[in-house]
Amino acid sequence: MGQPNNYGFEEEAAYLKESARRFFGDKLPINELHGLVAGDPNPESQANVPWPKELWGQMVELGWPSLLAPESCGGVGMPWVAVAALLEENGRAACPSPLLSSLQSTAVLKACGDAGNAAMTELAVGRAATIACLDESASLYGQSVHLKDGKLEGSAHFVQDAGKAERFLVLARVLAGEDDSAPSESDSLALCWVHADAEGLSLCRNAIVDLTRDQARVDFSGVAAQVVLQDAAAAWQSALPALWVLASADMVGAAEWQLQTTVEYAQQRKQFDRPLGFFQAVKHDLVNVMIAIDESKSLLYSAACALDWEPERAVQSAHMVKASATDTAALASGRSVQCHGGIGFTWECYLHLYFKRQEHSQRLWGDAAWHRSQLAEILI
Amino acid sequence: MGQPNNYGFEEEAAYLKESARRFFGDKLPINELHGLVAGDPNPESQANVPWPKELWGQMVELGWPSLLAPESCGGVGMPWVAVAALLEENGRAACPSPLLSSLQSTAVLKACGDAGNAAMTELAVGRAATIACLDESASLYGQSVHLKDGKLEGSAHFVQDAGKAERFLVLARVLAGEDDSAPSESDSLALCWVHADAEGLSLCRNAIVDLTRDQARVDFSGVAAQVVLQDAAAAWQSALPALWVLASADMVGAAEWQLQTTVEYAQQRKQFDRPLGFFQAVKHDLVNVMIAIDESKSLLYSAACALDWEPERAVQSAHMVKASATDTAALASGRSVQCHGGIGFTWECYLHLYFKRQEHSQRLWGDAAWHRSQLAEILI
Amino acid sequence: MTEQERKDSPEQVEFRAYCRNWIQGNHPGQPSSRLPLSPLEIMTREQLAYLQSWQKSAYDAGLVGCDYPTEVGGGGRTDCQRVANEELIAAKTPFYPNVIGLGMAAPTVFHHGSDELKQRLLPRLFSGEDIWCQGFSEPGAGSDLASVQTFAERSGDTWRINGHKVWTSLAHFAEWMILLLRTDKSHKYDGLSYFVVPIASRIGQGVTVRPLIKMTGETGFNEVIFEDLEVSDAYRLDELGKGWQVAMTTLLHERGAGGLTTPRAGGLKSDAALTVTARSAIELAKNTRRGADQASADPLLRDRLMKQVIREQAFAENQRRARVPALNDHPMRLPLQTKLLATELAQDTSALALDIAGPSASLYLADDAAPARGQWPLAYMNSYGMTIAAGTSEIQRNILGERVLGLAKSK
Amino acid sequence: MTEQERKDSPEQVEFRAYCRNWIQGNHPGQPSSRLPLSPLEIMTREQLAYLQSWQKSAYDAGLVGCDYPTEVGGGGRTDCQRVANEELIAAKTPFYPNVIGLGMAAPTVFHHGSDELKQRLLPRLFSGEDIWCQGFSEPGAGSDLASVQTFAERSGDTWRINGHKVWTSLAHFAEWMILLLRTDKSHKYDGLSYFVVPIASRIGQGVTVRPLIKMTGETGFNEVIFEDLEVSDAYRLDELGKGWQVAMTTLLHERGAGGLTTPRAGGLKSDAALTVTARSAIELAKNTRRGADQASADPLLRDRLMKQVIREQAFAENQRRARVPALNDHPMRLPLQTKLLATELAQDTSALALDIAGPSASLYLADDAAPARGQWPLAYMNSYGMTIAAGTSEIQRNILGERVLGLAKSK
Repeated sequence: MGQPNNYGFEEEAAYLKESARRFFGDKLPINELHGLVAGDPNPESQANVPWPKELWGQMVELGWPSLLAPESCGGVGMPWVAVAALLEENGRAACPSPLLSSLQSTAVLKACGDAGNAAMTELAVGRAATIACLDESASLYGQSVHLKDGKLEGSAHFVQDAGKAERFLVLARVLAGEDDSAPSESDSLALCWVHADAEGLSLCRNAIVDLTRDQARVDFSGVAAQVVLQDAAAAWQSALPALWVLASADMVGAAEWQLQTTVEYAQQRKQFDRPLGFFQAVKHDLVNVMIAIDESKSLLYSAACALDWEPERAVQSAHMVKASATDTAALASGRSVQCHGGIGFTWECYLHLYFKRQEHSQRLWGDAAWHRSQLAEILI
Repeated sequence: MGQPNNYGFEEEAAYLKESARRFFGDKLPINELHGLVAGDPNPESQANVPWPKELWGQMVELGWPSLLAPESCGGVGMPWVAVAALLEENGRAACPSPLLSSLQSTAVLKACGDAGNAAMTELAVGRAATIACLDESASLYGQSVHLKDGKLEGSAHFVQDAGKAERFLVLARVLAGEDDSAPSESDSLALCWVHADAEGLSLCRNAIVDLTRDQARVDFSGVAAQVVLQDAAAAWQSALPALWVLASADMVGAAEWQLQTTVEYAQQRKQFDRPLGFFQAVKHDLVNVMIAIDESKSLLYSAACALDWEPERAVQSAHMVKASATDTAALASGRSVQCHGGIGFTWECYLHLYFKRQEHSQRLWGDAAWHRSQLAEILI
Repeated sequence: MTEQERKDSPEQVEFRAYCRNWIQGNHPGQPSSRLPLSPLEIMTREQLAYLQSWQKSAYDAGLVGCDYPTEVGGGGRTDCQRVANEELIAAKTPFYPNVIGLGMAAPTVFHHGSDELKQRLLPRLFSGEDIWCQGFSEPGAGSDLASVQTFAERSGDTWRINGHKVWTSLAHFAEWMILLLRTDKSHKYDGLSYFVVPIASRIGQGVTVRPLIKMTGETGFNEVIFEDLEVSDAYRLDELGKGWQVAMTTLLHERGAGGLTTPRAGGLKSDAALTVTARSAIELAKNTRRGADQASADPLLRDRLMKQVIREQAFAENQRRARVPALNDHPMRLPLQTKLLATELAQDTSALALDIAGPSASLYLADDAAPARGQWPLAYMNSYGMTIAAGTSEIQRNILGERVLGLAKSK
Repeated sequence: MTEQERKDSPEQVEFRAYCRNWIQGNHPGQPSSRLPLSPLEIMTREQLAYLQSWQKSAYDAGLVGCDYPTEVGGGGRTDCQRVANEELIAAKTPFYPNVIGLGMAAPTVFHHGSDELKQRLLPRLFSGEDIWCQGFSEPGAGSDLASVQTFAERSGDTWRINGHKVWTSLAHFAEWMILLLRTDKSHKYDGLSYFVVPIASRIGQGVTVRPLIKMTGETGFNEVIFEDLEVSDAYRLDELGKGWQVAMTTLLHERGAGGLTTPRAGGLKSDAALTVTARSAIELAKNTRRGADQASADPLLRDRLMKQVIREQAFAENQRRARVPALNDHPMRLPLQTKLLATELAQDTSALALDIAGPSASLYLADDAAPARGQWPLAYMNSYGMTIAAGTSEIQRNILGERVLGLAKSK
C-alpha cells in the first residue's frame, strides 16, 4: 500500500487544524497562559502545577481525545495526519493538558486489538490517561514495574501529565517464577489499566523545569490491575512509532510559535537605527530555524501518513521525525532567546514557556541521537 | 616537570619563524607556486608532481631538516616549539618539499635512542626521508610490510613525499615463524632504513587531489633493509605525538593564509555597493575561522611545549591539536571558497591549492574523530 | 504501484505506460567514456554528442517539452513532464545536456518572447540541437544581479552589445544565450532589458568565449565577452526596461524547482556517474575498512549518515508538502528553499563521504585505487559551485528572510 | 611547583607564600545555604552577607586590590592580584560578591575619576562594603550602546538625571552605579558623559530599583529608573562629552579579561555550586545510566565531551599565548575573543550535560532526584544571559571582524 501524495490530509483534517488553531487562540492567549502557569517564579519552590481544567473539558466536548478511537469505541476514527495536525496546534499553544498523553494512550490501546476496546471507550468519553512505562534510566521496556498475581509492584518514572491523569496505562514486567528481583530477557510484558485513585498507587511529583507539563514518579504497591493484554510486547513495539510521531507534532508546533514570535520582534525592534532583521546574523539564524521546522514538519506528515497508509514504513519514518523535531526544537529554543537579546532572558517574556517545553520534549521518548542509531540499524 | 608560561618559545625560535616567513615570501610567492604546480589542470591526467627542488636545497643549507637532530648527529637540537613554528610557516606557504616528512622521520629516529643516530646523521646533512608505515586501511601499526631474514616484503600505502624521498623509514612487522600470511598481536615491529634506489623497491605513484604533495604506494620485494631498531613498538608509539603535532602545524599555517587571503578579498570586493565584509554572513564566518585557528594554534604550541617539557602530557596534547587543527582546516577551506564567491571556485584563484592541501592533511595521521576517541580513552 | 502513480489522471496513466514502454526499447546504454556528474560539467564534444543524441531521440518520442503547446514544438499535454521524468529516473537513463535551455530559457522565452521567437527557438531547444546558456553574472555583479553593466546601445532596429559575462556554463557549446543587460544607465532596475542572443554563430564576430577552469581542474563554465555584437530588436524579450521582471521569471524556475540541482524537464544522471546521495555514502562506508571493521560500523559515521538520510527524506517530503495548500502558511516558503537545501545537502554528503574514505579521499580521478573512481572529492569541490552559482547560499537566506519572513532587506 | 609559579618575581614569590598561608587559616568554609552559580545570581541578603564578609576579610588581609596604589586603598604591589587569585582558585574559596565593582568600576574610576573620588570610593569598593552596579543598557539601547537616552540636565554644579536602565545586575544590593548617560542630544557619541551615582541611599529620592526576574525564575538583575535624581558635578568621570571613551575603558576590562566570566580581581566560585566544565559533564556521564551502560560509554557522547575538553583547553591556552608577543600578530586578537569563547563554551557544555542527563534533565532545583541538584538546566538557561549581556555574541563577532580583521562596519 503506497501513500497518497497529499498525505491523505483531506478537508476534515484541514478543518480540525484550523479550528484547533482558533480554539487555542481564543481560549488560551499567551498572556493568559503565562498568568496561569508562571505565577510563582521561584526555582526552589516545590512542584505545583496549575493548568486550565475547564479548557480540557471543552476539548473533551469537542471530541479531541476520542479522535483516534474507532467508532465502535465511541471515537471518531480520524486519520493519524489529522491527529498530528491537532497536536501541532496544541504545541503551538504550549497548552498544558492531558491531550497528548491521552492520545498516546489511545495509540497503544489501538495496537492491542479488541483487548484495548474497553479502556479506549473510557478514553473516548474523556477520561484523561497517560502511559507509565519508563524505568529510572528511561529505558522503554518496562524494567521497573512488575506484575504478579494480578498486582503491580514497583515504580514508573518520568510519567507525563501524571497529576492530570485519571487512568494509567502501565507497562509491566510479568514475573513468572518466584524470584522477583532480576529482570530477564524471557520475562513477558503486560499492559495494565489502573485507576488513578486505586489503592496502593501514589504519585511522587517531580519539580520540573517545564511550566506547561507535570511529571511524576508513580509508585505501585500491591495495586490491583486490570490486565489489558497479558503478552503485550509486540503490541507495545508496534505502537511506539505513533508515540514518537505525536510527541514530534507538539515540538513542531511549538517551534513555529518560537519562530513567528521572534520574527515579529526582529521586525519591530531597532538597533543601530535598523530593524534587527536587517542584520544577517539574526536573519540567517531565523531562516535556519524556518528550514529546520519545515524539514521536521514535512517528515511529520510523512510519518503520520505512514501510520495511516504504509505501516511497514512507520518505524523508520517515525525515527526520522523524532530525530529531526528534537534538533529543530533545540535550535528554535536557543535562537529565539538569543535573537530577542536581553528581553528574551526575562521571566516576563513569554519565550521561556516554550524554551522549557521544548527542552522537556527533546529528551522524552528518545533523543535525536538514539533515534538516529535505531534508524541506522534499519538502513545500514 | 612543568611547562614554561611562554612555551619555551624564546628568541631563537621567534627568529626562525620570522626568517622562515620571509624566506617563503621571497622565494615562493603564491603566483610562482601556482605557476609551478598548477600547470596542468586536467583532473584525468596522471600523477606528475613538479616541485621546487632548488628551494629544498636552500632549506637544507639553512639547516632546517636538521633542527631536531641533536648536535652529536650534526643537528641543531632546537626545541619542538621552534620546529612547530617553522612548519606553521611551511604550511602558510603551502610549500611542496620533503621538509615535514623529513622532520617527522627525525622525530621517530629520536625516539629510537642511539640506534637512530646513524640515520639521523644522514637526515642532518639533507637527505630527504619519509615514513612508510600505513596499510591499505591506514592503520598506524604496520600490517602490510614485513621483515624476514633481513628482507622487506609487502606494500606501504599513503607514503607522503615518496617521490622526493631519498630514504624510507619503514615500519615492518617482524615475522617470527614460518607462516607469513596472518598478522598477529605477538608480532613485533621493527623500524628499517631503506635507500630509495634499493633493489626491489618500487613506487606506485598516486594521482592525488593535492597539488603540493606527492604520495605513493611503496612496494617492497625482497628489499635488503638496514634495521634501525628490531623491537620498535615502544619507540614508535612514543614518537606518534610528535608526528601529529608537526602535521598540525602545517594545517594551522595554511588556515591562516586562507583566512588572511579571504579577509583581503572581503575588504576589497563590493556587492550591493558595500564591501563584502560589511555583511555579517561573511564577517561572522571569517571571525569563526579566526577563532578556530587561534584555538588550534594555542593548542599547537601547548602540545609542542609538552614534547619539550612535559612528555607525559604529550599524547593528550597532541590528540587535542590534531583534532582541532583538522576541524579548523575543514572550516577554513570551506569558508574561504564560499566567501570568495564565483572567483573562489576557479582554477586561476590560488585558493584551491590550499583547499586541496588541507583536505589532504585532514585525513592523514588520524582524522578529528579518531583523535577525540583516543583522547576519550585517556580522559574518561 | 508507486506513490506517484496512484494519483495519475487518465492522460497521465496512458502517457506513463507509453513512456515506460518507449524507454525500455530505447535506453541508450552505457557511453564509451565517463560521463560528467551533471550537464554543467560536460567537458568534451564526445560526451556532448552522446547526450545530444539521447535528448533528440527522447524529444522525437515526445518525452521532452511534453506540457508546452504543440505550436512551439511541445507535446500539448497537461502535467505530463513530471510523469516522463519519473519514468526516466526509474529507468536510470542519462540526463539531457540542454539543462539551462530546458530549465530556464524555455519558460522565460515562453512567457516573455514573441510568437515568432517561440516557434523558431523552442523546438530546437527541446530537441537539444541548440544548447543554451545564461548570461547573468558579471565580474562586478555576482550576488548583486541588478548591477550588471553589459550595455546595449540602440540604432534603429539594431542593438550593439558590449560587456563581459562570467560563470556561463555550457557557453562553449551554446548556440544561444539568455542575456540580461542594461539599456539605460540612469536607472538601476528599470534600466535593464532582456535578450536572446546567438553565440556559436557569432564567435569572432562580436563574441568571444573563453573557458574558465574550475578548481576541480574541469572546464565547463566560461567567460563570454561581447564587443560590438549586433543583434536585431526582434531578439528582445518583453518590453524595454522590463529586464528585471523577465530575469525573475528565469530565477524563479532556477530556484523553485532547481534547474541546476534537480531534474526538471528531464535532466537525469547517467548510471555511470556517482550520485551524491546518502545511499551512495552508505555504500562507500560498507566498502571501506576502518581498522578491523567496516567504516559503516563506526557509531559516529552512522550518526552522520543518518543525519544525511533524514535531510534527504525531508527534502523530498518538502516537495510533496509544497503541493498541499492546507499544510503551507506561505506559498513561497518551501519552493524558495529548494536550491539552498539541495546544494548544501550535496556539499555535506560529499564532505561526509571524504571522511568515510579517510586517506583514500586523497586519490583523484586518474588513480585506479580511488574509491568511486575519485568522484567523491570531485563532487565535494563541485558542491561549492552549487552553493555559489545562481545566488550564493547567503543570498538564498536573504531572500528567504526577506520574502518569506518579511524581515528588513540586508542591503 | 605549578606552571605559574616558575615565572614568579621575587615579590610574587613572597606574596604567594603569604596568600597561601593566610587562606589556609581563613577559608570561610561552606555556607549554610546554597550559593548562586556566580555573583550575578545572588538572590538573598543572607547569601550576600556571607560573601561580603568573606570579601572584607580577604581585603583586610591584602588579597583584594593588590596592584592599586595604597593612596586609593590598594596594596601597592606589582602584578600580584594574579597571584592572589591563583591561590584562591587553588584553595576553592568562594567568589567575591562585588564583581562589577572590582572588574569594571574600579579600573574606570581609577583611570578617569578625580583624586577625591578615587580616595573616597575605591577602599569600600575593594572591601566589598559598597556593592557596585553598571548602568549601560536601556530598553532602546542594547547592542547599540551609543544610543542611550538617559539624560542629565545641568543647573550650576548639579545635574538632574532622568532615564531608564535595564540589565543592571546587583542594583538591588548596590550603593553605587557607574552610569553612561547623555548630556547633549545633538551629538550621538560626543553627547555622552559618564558619572558615578548613588543608588541605595537615594531609593525613593529619584531612584527606583525594580527587580527583573530571569527566565530561570531567579532574581538578580534589575531595571533602574531615574526620576529627577540630583547629583553633584563632582561625580562626573573625565570631561563632559567624553562618556564614550570612558565607557570603552569599562568595556575593555569587561571584554578583555572578562569581569563577568572569568575571575579577575578575585571572583571565585564556591565549592557548593556546580562548575560548568567538561570535567563536570564527564562526571555526570559516568553517573548516568543509559540502558545497560554508563552514558560515558556512548561513543557519540564521548565525542561531544572531548570536543568540549579541547575547546576548554584551547581557551586556557589562548590566555597563555596572549602573553607571548612572538606568537601574536595582532595584540587584540586573542583578548577580544575571551568573552565570546567563555560564554559559548559554557552554553554548549551545559547543553551537552542536559543531553547526557536525558529525561532527568527535566528535574529542577527543588527535585531531590535531579542530577547535580538541578543546576545543569539552570546553567544552560543562565548561559543565554552570558551570551546576551555585555554585548551579545553577535556584537562580539562584529567587534572581532571590525577591530581585528579590519572588515567594514556592519551598521
